[in-house]
Amino acid sequence: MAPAIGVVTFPGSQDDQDALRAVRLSGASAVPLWHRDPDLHGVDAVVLPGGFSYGDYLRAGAIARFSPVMESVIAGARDGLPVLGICNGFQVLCESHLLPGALIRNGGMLFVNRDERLRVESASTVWTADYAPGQEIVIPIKNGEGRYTADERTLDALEAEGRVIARYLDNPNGSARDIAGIANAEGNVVGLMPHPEHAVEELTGPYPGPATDGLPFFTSILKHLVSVSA
Amino acid sequence: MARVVVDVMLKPEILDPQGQAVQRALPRLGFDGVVDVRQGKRFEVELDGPADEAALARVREMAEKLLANTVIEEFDVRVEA
Amino acid sequence: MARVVVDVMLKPEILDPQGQAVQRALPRLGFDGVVDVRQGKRFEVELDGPADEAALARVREMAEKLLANTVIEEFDVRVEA
Amino acid sequence: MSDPSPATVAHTVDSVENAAATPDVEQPYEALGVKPDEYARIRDLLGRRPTSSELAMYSVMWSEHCSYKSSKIHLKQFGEKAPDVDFLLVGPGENAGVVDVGGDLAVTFKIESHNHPSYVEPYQGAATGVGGIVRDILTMGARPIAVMDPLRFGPADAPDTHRVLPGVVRGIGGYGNSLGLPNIGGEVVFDACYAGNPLVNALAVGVMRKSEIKLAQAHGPGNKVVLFGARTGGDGIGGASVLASATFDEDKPAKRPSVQVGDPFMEKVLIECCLEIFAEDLVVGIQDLGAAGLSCATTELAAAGTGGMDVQLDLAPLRDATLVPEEILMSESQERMMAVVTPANVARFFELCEKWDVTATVIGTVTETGRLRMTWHGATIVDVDPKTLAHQGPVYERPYHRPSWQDALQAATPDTLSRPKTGDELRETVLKLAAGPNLADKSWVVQQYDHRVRGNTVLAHGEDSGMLRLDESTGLGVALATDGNGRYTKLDPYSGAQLALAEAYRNVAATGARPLAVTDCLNFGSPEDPAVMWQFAEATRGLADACQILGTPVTGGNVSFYNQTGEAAIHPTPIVGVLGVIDDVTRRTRSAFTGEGDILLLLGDTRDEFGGSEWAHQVHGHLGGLPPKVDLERERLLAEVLIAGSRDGMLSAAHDLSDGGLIQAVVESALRGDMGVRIVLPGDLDPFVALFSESAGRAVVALPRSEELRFTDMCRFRGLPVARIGVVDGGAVEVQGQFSIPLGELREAHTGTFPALFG
Ligand SMILES: Nc1ncnc2c1ncn2[C@@H]1O[C@H](COP(=O)(O)OP(=O)(O)O)[C@@H](O)[C@H]1O
Ligand SMILES: [Mg+2]
Repeated sequence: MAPAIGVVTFPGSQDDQDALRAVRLSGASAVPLWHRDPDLHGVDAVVLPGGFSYGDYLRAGAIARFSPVMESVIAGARDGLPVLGICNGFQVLCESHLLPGALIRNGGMLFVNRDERLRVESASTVWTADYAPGQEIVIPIKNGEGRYTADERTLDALEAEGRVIARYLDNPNGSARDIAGIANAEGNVVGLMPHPEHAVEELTGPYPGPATDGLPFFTSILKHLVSVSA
Repeated sequence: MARVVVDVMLKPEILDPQGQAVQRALPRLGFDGVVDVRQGKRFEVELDGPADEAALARVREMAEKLLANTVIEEFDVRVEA
Repeated sequence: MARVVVDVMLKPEILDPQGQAVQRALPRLGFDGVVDVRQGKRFEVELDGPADEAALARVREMAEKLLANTVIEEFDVRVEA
Repeated sequence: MSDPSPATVAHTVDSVENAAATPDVEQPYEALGVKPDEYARIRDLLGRRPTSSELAMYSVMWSEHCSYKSSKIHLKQFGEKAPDVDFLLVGPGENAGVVDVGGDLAVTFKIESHNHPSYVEPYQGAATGVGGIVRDILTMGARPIAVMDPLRFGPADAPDTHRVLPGVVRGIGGYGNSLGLPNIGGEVVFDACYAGNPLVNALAVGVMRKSEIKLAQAHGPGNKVVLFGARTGGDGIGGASVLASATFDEDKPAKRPSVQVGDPFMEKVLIECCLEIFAEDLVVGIQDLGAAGLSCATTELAAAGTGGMDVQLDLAPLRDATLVPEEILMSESQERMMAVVTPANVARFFELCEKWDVTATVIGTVTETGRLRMTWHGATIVDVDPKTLAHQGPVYERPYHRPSWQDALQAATPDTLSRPKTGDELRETVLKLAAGPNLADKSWVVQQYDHRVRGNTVLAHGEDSGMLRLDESTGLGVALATDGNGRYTKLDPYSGAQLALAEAYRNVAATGARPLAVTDCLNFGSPEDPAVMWQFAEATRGLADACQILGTPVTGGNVSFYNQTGEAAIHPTPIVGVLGVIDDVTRRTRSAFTGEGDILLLLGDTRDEFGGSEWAHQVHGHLGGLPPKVDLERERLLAEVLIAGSRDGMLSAAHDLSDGGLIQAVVESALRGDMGVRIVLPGDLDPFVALFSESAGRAVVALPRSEELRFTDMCRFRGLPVARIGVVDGGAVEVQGQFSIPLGELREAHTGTFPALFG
């Protein structure tokens, strides 16, 4: 029985179906989770998908962070449950203080959707183990509030502890230190602004490519879960 | 150096989805007794000169032209105490 | 019925892309003498009860928990004159 | 916020009783846009004067926008001349047409305009335009799966364009992105004629099982009428205040917003909520609240069903408690729907609404009285035959005649314009067109749109059509393209409309999909101007004839009149959307040149045709002569060849030829694939004509040498002219004996324009 990875749907989530598809393609079993239901239905890992939860009206992720399911996700994460927050999910993780810092309006003020070149900085999290450290990959971004910010001390700490997991090669939004994604100290919680679930199929991935550079995020966690359950 | 504050709010008759989202969230967080929430913008404008009438007039013009969308928003300009 | 206002601004040390965008636009529109612009949020919260200390304390809690992200923002709560 | 109590209100509303008792009360019908003869007609339909609420309803339902009174007699042709096809499941008349795309799947799509609101408040106007068309698609029972946005603006360097365009683009992105709908294509075209009258058209497409199609009908006496979604506010009801003040001469109601503000989050949950409701088959009929809000929804549902409905209007949840019945009936508040539900299903219906935090209220009941009755705190304020509102509106045969200036316009051919002759002059012209705002790269715009969400976008911006995968297991998909050239249509409305269809049809085929059906948005000036009405008559006739010949029925669309400032109307601008089907999306053809050494073939005939061309417009600011010749049989043949070439894997790239001609198409494909080309022009053609002519029915394809013979044989066998014009090779676009432009220089010219203008 393949490990189960849950994908939370908040009102206003948009990329939940895509995250579920990516989980399926990686070979894990994909379990939809509902924001009102605190029960995680025994999943081995959780993905908080992209979108505009509650319209992102107050601050991206600010209201979703208080939904019943997040109580369980937060508690689980503190006990080592692997959690990946993509785009809006990353914002939810920051609002929940599972990850430091915050994501603010892009430097250019505009929503930006384009294929972005990234460098994987850390392959030592359960979500990035299938990458080679320093590997350059292409993953789409699509956000209006994707500019990572934190105070210098926090940024230095993230660098020092190797918790910056991916950096932009052409910083699209003024993110501090070109940060595209970070991990918590334990490495089980990862937040990422770009959308790996949109780079998992030749047919629909970045063009001209490479089209499937996002898949390792999902195979990484699958291998990890298989190894721990074995 | 003077600080002028410009508050920009949606006109009362205009739908405010942002304020509504906040208001709907409050009870879930255990806050009752809030009958309405409106969300707007606050600008803090630092002038290099004094905030005299001339300066305020200029800031009002800024608000009119740039800070507020007067088709749906109204604004208020005042000197920060 | 009382109206409480919550102003939320980015902390001074956090850079403010929106404020900067406004500031950059001003000279092009012929407005000089503006040394800094910060953009924040203004919430107008209508309470069904009076704005007594207890109520204000509740609104401060709201701001702390929801209206502001205290990692990057600071807030100010006051009763509207 | 409590409703006024019955006691205080009952005496102030204009009840049916009161109307019967006071036949001679002056009513402000003209302020509502109701003509004296229309008012007289209302009076004898009712056998009394209308109540102010009834008058409000007639005024909106009989408006141009809702009744199509000026366009009806012309739109008829789309039905009369409709090719008989077996795949059309729902035609014009419903919220959107539905076509059978194979398997058990059906697709619904429609285009609509939100021109004027987008001029007044660009962000909200465009945003609510997207919201409205998406609700039409949802109302058919379908899951919305994508949007497109054909746009027209005034001159790119005009100050007002810099107010309108950025707001419109942010609005379309802001709303569509927040709905989780990929934007898979659109147009951005500039012309002085759109200054003050920008065109913001929005197309939405949705998919459903054939068995799940929903219609706007209120069947079954005793069934409940449920209003759900956003609360009703005073949005977009400037007009109603006349009535309100007429009824409430003492205390006039508060100020009403003329601008509607959209709440995409509300619409997103409304979509998911409706889809779960549909999945459990909980509705008998459903209607969105668009223009004319509650008036339109109640009358259309009742008129199309058992025939009667009782509504307790004071039960409608309000955002603004000061609204009076007349205003509630006219309100255009967004994100609202109305459903007809059997009493047995009401409980479950409400459970699902609660699950999604959607406000739902039973406000009425279906009856067999044949009357639409509404009460306000006990007083009957509406008692009408709904058919008189929905179907028996006025029909105008507006006078039309060919404008006096048409001959002069057509006589002013571009033949006299000075043409580039030397290689250097041709080079200059290539760069000038590629950098011109109409042909320049639109990344600055489309990067603000999410084109990936839902994970089924196979082709989007930069390709000839947007393509979506519908079925992950079979690879079944659809392709969509929109086109419309106002300059062509101004020169000759009949063939201009046909060229719009031909181009969209060609674009769909170029990506490998089989064109199936059409939706259209007819953007014109004032129907009261006989010259404009002639343009409209000619354009509809041309489009209907062309649809018949190409076998692509019009399934639905929209008419936008009064796009004019003073006497000056916009160019007549029919925007045509074509939907195509492709059995296996992995067989699609892209436009990028990617195969080093691939052969370039030009398909079709090139003539000396520059009337309304981008060259004449961009280089000489000239508009005159005749548009390119239309040959629909040729278009069909070209499409067959492109589809076969795609299906059999012969083509590595295909790109249709339109604005800017052959060279612009080559430039786009070369830049997209980041590969140069060496072009050797056919000797018999003047280089300028060969490169820049806009002759229709053409495409350029790239294919491996190994496929050349097989493909050219197919063309010759089917009688499609084909000429080898070069190879994919090197790092420049080179036309032998004329000029060579490095890709870098081309890219700079092509991509620099928008950031420089709007960045
Ligand atoms: N240009 C057109 N071509 C074909 N059908 C049209 C056109 N304009 C309007 N229609 C049809 O007339 C009906 C009413 O249009 P409309 O009032 O815009 O519908 P809705 O209010 O649901 O948007 C719709 O079925 C629409 O498809
Ligand atoms: Mg409709």
